[in-house]
Amino acid sequence: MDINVKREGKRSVVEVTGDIDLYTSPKLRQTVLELFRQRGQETVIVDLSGVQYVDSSGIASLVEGLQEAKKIDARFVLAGLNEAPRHVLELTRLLAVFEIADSAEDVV
Amino acid sequence: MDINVKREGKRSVVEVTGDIDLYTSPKLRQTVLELFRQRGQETVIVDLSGVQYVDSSGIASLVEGLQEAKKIDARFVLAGLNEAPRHVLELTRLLAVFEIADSAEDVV
Amino acid sequence: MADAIEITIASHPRWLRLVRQTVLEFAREAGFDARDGDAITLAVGEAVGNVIQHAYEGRSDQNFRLCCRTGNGYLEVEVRDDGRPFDPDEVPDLAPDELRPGGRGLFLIKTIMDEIEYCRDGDENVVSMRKRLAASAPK
Amino acid sequence: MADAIEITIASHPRWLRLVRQTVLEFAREAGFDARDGDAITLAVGEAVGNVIQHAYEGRSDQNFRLCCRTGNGYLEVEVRDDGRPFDPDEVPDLAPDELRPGGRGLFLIKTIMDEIEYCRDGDENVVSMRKRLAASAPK
Ligand SMILES: Nc1ncnc2c1ncn2[C@@H]1O[C@H](COP(=O)(O)OP(=O)(O)O)[C@@H](O)[C@H]1O
Ligand SMILES: Nc1ncnc2c1ncn2[C@@H]1O[C@H](COP(=O)(O)OP(=O)(O)O)[C@@H](O)[C@H]1O
Repeated sequence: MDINVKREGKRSVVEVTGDIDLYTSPKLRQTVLELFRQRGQETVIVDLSGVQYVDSSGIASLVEGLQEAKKIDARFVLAGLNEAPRHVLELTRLLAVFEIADSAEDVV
Repeated sequence: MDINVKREGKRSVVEVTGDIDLYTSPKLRQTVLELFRQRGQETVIVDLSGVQYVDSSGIASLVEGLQEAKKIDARFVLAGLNEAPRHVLELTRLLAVFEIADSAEDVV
Repeated sequence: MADAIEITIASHPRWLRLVRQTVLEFAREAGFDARDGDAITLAVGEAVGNVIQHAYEGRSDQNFRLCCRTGNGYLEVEVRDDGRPFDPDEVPDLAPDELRPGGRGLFLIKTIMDEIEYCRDGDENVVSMRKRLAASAPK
Repeated sequence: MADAIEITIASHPRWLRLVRQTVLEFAREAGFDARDGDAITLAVGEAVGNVIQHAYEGRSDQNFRLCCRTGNGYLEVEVRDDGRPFDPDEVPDLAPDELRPGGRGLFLIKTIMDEIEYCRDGDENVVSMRKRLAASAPK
């Protein structure tokens, strides 16, 4: 899994490529929490268009991101969901819990 | 592996999709030999643009196609070689032995 | 046709992807479509992740065994480890959509597979999971 | 880091793709680039194909074992079967570009891998293949 962060002022896009699993999710978790905690970002968009697999530890990292955002009144968005990641969010009934966007550019 | 044959008069394009290995190559072999022997084709083009893997049994089937073509003075062309199949033909020094085309449409 | 593969792997999360690719290919060859194959792969990935994280408590130098079998219209996957014993009945059922990070692995396995069973075999923990092939997609 | 996987599979050619995907993922995780990973996969596919075709003479109900190991800068793959014994020295070296269908499997294995060794271990045939990681691509 690779992560590429694009920061513009108070808004960041976290582009993820590859599988998000027990091996790789700690890096995603750390990236997102750092953006909220150390960088004071008001909006973090996780662009998942390059991701075909998310397991429960990946879900856990995304939930932590959302929890952190709620705590500091920031915004946390998942963009570009492919079929398998969308399916996991459906199965865990979290699709309605997250803010979802078709693509990172769609988030205004 | 899937095979789709497009026949136009005395010329056929054999479109292959998937891996050509010990499991699947007998079907390719049979298709090609039948086009020469039963269908009297004068040109058979094997379109490999949908193929990412060819093993030595696949090479064997292609060599049999070429041998049959030579025997009856017909033409046998490999088109649309991806990197891995090209590499196998290089390793076995057969790239110069076959007639190679960028794509099936390029064969005139 | 009954057919089986068995694989022994080090308990390092770097091999999770290999486990998934092997299971996905097995499921597809057993006749499951892409969507079911992905779901089965997820369930097995969760079971293996639990072995690494919980049974072996994160130690990456242990081994676990994965066995995939397919027969008349079903797929069976067994994961065996010799780590800490585990009783799934002691794990509370939590709503998956509650806002807490962990605790969705077992839920996903149960949701995806038709049957799941935990047992102890000598010094080994055994998780067995089964999924039936939909009548429409035999191979 | 030394790491290993071992896999037991039925000698049916339907599982060749699964073998390849497992080996490719192992090689990539061991640090080989895509091109080397594909070549290693081809070599192992040839060795396994020979086991199915020649050691087991096409019988698809037997089993063979595949073991992949990676350590400091190398990858090792071992294929074990309990079929017909085999001495590679009895196989004539043929030019690969000669116009005959078969006989390129061993050539490909030798060309791709740095070392290849055949031996008999009890009732088993063992093929061991090794490839060194180029100094430029450690992981
Ligand atoms: N194979 C296992 N061995 C030991 N404990 C396990 C195993 N699988 C699950 N558990 C226990 O059950 C709990 C719930 O597991 P799970 O639903 O997968 O969520 P998570 O792994 O995120 O905690 C784990 O926290 C762990 O305590
Ligand atoms: N594992 C094996 N067991 C028994 N015989 C083998 C084995 N591998 C190769 N051979 C013998 O060596 C010959 C050459 O093998 P190879 O170069 O792979 O070409 P091919 O399999 O196309 O004949 C085979 O025809 C077979 O007789």
